[in-house]
Amino acid sequence: METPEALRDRLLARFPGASIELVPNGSPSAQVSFRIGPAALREVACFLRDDAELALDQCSNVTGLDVPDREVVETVKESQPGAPGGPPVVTERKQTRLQPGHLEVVYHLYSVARRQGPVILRARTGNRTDAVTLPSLTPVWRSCEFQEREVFDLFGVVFEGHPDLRRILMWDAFVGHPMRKDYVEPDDYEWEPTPHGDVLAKARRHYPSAAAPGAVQPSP
Amino acid sequence: MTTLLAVLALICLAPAVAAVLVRNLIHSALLFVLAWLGLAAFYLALGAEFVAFAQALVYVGGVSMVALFAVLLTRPGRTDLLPPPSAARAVGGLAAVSLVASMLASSLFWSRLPSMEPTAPIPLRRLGELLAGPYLVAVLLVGLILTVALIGGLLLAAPRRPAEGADA
Amino acid sequence: MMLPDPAATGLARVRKIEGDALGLRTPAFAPTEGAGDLLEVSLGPHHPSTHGVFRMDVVLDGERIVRLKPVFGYLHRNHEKLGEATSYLGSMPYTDRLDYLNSMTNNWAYALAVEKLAGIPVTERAEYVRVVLAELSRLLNHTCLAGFLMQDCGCSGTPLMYAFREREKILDLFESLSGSRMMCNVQRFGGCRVDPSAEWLAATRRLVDGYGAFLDEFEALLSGNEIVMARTQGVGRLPAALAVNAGITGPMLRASGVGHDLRKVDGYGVYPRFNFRVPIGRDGDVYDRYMVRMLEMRESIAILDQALRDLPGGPILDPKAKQRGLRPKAGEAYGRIEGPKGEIGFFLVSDGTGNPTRYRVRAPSFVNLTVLEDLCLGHTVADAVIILGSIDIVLGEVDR
Amino acid sequence: MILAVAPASPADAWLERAPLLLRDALTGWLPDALRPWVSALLSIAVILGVFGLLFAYMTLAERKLLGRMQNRPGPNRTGPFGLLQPFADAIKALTKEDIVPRAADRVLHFLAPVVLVALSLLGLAVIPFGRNLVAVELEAAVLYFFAAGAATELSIFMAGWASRNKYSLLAAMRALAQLISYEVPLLLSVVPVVVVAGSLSTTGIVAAQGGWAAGIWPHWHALTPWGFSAFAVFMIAALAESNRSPFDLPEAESELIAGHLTEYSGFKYALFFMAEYLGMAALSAMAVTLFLGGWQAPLGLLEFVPSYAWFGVKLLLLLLGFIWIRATFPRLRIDQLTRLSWKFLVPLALVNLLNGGFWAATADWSGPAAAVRWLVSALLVVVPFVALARSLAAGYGPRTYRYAPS
Amino acid sequence: MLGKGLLQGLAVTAKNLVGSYHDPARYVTQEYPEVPPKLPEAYRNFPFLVSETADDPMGTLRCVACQICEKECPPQCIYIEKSKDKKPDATGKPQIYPAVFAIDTAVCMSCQICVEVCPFDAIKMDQEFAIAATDRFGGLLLNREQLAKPNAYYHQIHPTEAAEVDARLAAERRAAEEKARLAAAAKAAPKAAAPASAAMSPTRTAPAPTAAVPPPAPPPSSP
Repeated sequence: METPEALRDRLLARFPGASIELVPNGSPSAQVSFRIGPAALREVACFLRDDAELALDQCSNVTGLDVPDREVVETVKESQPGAPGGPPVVTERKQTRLQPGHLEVVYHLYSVARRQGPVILRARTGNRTDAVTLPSLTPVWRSCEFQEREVFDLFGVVFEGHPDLRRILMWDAFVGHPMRKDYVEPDDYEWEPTPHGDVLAKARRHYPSAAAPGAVQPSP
Repeated sequence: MTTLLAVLALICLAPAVAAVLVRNLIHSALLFVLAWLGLAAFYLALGAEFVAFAQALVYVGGVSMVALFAVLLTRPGRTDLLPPPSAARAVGGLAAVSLVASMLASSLFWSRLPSMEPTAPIPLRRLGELLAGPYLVAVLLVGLILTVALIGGLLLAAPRRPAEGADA
Repeated sequence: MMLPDPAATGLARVRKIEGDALGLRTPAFAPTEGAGDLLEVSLGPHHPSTHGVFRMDVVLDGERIVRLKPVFGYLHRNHEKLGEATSYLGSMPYTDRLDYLNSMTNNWAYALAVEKLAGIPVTERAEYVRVVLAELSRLLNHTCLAGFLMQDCGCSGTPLMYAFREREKILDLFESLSGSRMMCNVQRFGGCRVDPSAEWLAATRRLVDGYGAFLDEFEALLSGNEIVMARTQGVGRLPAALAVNAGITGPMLRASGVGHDLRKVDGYGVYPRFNFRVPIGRDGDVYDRYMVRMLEMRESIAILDQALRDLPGGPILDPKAKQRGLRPKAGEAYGRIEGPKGEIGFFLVSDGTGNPTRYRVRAPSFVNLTVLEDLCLGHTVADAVIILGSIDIVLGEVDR
Repeated sequence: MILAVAPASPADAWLERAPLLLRDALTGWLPDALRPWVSALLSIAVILGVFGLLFAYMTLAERKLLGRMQNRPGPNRTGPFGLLQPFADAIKALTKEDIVPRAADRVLHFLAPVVLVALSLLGLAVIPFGRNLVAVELEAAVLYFFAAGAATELSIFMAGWASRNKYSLLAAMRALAQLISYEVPLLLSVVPVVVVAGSLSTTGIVAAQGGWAAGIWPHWHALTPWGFSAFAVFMIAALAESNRSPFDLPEAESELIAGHLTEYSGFKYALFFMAEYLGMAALSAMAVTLFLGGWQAPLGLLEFVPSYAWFGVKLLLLLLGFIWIRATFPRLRIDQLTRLSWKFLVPLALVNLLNGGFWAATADWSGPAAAVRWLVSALLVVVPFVALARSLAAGYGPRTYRYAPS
Repeated sequence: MLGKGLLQGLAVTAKNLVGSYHDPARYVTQEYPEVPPKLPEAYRNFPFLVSETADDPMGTLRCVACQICEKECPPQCIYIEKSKDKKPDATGKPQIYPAVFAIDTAVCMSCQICVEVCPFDAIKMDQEFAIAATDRFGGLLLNREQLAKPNAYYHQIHPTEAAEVDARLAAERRAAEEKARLAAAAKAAPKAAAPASAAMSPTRTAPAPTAAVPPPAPPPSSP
């Protein structure tokens, strides 16, 4: 199997317009992935599947990732004009910048025919609120049908071109996407009040009987 | 003996009349079955065991099924059949009465009534030889008619869903 | 003896998916004109033959299925969010609850993924013990499947009881090793938590020696049985191209004629040291899936023989290997093994803290269900039940 | 074994005449006019008692044998070895609430199980349990038996229709299709027996099977080639008629729901259950009468054993066969089931009709001619069987599997 | 020939029917209440706290409320509150003890992670599986008193494992005393050099304030 860099250059040669970049992987597994712009995603996927040398005919795994907004603290160097004729005074100022988060979908592709892989594709959505559509790869690999529905159900990524995009694990009337980092559990969610710690506090609010004498009172 | 036959006659007539009057079609089909059983009882009373059991086997076993299936499959699903206008009912009633009267008259006056006493029952083996001997042609004819009816039924049912192939 | 080939009956409905280059959608079946009323039936979620809380919304045209939508999620515990809220070691007992028939292979897949993520070496003895435990779990799973499948075909419990009689022996082995029959929680990062004793290995040797006889008796009862052949041959045929494209893995893929077995393809653990064969089918119908699993069990017995014969000494777990406070460097890894139901994989993304930021389980039952509708279209309800049985799903893994 | 001086003929051995002596003792003091009525009532009571108990302990035997075949004990908690289990089940059935759906047609809903049980009991009237132990001596007894049996479809239709539930009506239709499909081979397989025995009365047929060729080979119909084929067809059809194992489609879990019995609970459900077992026992009793020589002893030497004992042994063996088959075979699909009847059993029974006719025509062949007679009869069975089997099982068979190139 | 497979099947069930009467391998039912199940030694169910002696369980609990198990327990079903005062443990060293130690057996899945991570062998897995309670909240929440069981009981249910643990603890205790004695000797030596006018007479095992016994390095995994 050719090295990731060689594959990226081949892809760039093949699809000049598309934005294809390598994403390094810090862990010893060294499974490098390719971030591909949503526009050319389906063409690149079809190419990877039909290319004789790669023959990636099995999309084994489709995963959703939620990268939330992040406070990035940067030290900004500013130079004010110092004393006249003297060197400018360089001051460092900490500035917090909000890096907007995004939703990401990771495809692990393998070749059953040539027994090689994985080639990992990543696609990012615009942001986490309104621009959350990505092209669906179900027409290319049918194995993505249920897995993309699960990413839609738990993360909220809308797959354009999916034959049957509905919630798959949650019931249809469910509101929200539970796997997002900022998902807040509904408060009156029916659960088993175990009498200790914060669960006990929550239990007291909703199940006064749970704080009955039988339950253990945390010592004062 | 005659009291027995009178009772059996009632057993035949009562369900038949009820079958006509009752509103639910399925109930009337089932009441017919009772009427046929009454007929079988008649044959038994007259000592013709073979005919009685044949009647029970064929009619209660087979024909009742055909009647019920027919009722189920053809009924457009409306159970509340509107009573026909009174004029039509009168004409219908008149026709029925005249038909029954004419049949009764012919059998009572013109042909000699057989004696009421049951004749010695024909032994079964003799009955078999009769059927296989002189009446063989009649038996084969009846068989032929039934087969034709069977195939006709199949052809009628088949075209509606040719694509079904060898469906049950 | 069988319905004529469903496609040839003129009942055709092509479910259009635009842009489908390969046209891999098998022609589904449209209700014929004048088909009379279609009967909407939902089988499950507590239907006796759906292997757990699983529902199939079926539209029947007379006897024939023209649409089948699987509905599940009744057992969804959001296993992956739990993974993010628990430490790496803490997630290990949760993996027992994924495919609750094979906790050994679930643990191994998770351990393999973490070892790949953090680059932890595995001791030699542990690799062999993992192979022994995984193959025992494969025997257990395929035996159970054969029992459940024949129960769906209508045998009143006999094959199921024979299967469970053998399963009990394997569960006793797991219990005497790990302390629990089904929730074993045995694998650790770099080895196993417990070291099998000599009498445990002797007991395993006895089980393996006796297993061939059980398989022969089971096959004598069922494989040659004309009614079983009539009910399962030609039912739920899965073409090889669709199988690969739909990401089907495990015995279901091999029954369609594709010889893809991760033990040979990836060669993880010490599998390359054993010689065993990978049985493949020809038609990819329910009978092939049943027979491929029976043959696979015989191969597992061969592997167990070799693994038990040359099980090395040495430590089962490197004492210095970090379990509790494991903090792998930031990065991601996807590790997968050949579980009894197919490729079970874990995709872990770590940001250097004690908890993974993303803990994704690639469950074989979940992906294998993608083609359930394609297999069932044109068949009767009784066939759909058997086809579902032959896919071998466990709802703990499907719903996570 | 000290055997009192062998009685002149087995007929008047003390044990043999015991039931008749008992009857005469009970009805002896009655005025003559009443005697036939009371003895009729007595025989009804005996039949109900014997077959009622047989039903009770058949359910227990089924669960115990099924258990033992599956390496488990079966019920053994109620009474010693579970012997009180049937009564426990009866009490449970009686105390269970009997729910009748509101929209149900109450009359038919109640009538269906009653009719079914009545009909399956009617058939037992003509079965000769012992040398002269037959409740009703009829000349056309076989026809009577099947006339009574034919009406069971009616009650299944009533059950399906009266429940006012779309699925149970659908399931009733399938059950009817199965019953009607298997009524034909059932009757056809009986005709050669009547042709050979030359009479429709059950006692006549059992008498025709008396005697032993060369002292050891009884003249039972099942031991002749055509008789064995007819017996096999009869038993397969009997399995289907009483909804037993490979054909228990109506109660299959993989079906939509519990067939036409969905809306039944409590005692009515138990009645259906009882009717199934009585139907099975009646058909087995008729099979014993027609093919296994009724109450005839298998060997001349064994004549000292009373005739009704032989009948009981044969009946039990057949019923255990039913259970054995239930423990082993999976279920056939509805279309395979009807195809098996119309494309395998009916043709086989028709050819067997010819075979029976040939057997009856050549009754007087002896010596080498008898051997030829047996050979021809055997051929008339084997050849159609192989031909039909090949066409039935076309496209099925064990497969050989290859291994992936590693 | 059609039917050969069916006859083979019948033969198998017949063999099992006959076998179930004489061959124990074909009659596997153990009738539970009458026949007690023989549990393997490694069998584990809910955890219990180990106390050195049976007569004073609260006094001799091995647990030092270090709360490692509370943090590591996947379903978070252990609830510990440290005591304010200290009490001497088996080796005589004053240690904190848990004022409240509750395990919610409704949540616990007996995965024995707590046993694995406990550095003091204070919590082990029990073998008692027939547990019933009438109340879902209080009834299944076992507090300290209900959880504590003597070491003798531990020896009874997990003999080999208990033996290993005791051997290791004894070795550690010996090492601790050895170090304490050495420290005492080292402290006593310079005094011996100086005129022996110090008032303090060395007590038998004076608490060694300086060379405090380093808390034993947490052994990562005990079987």
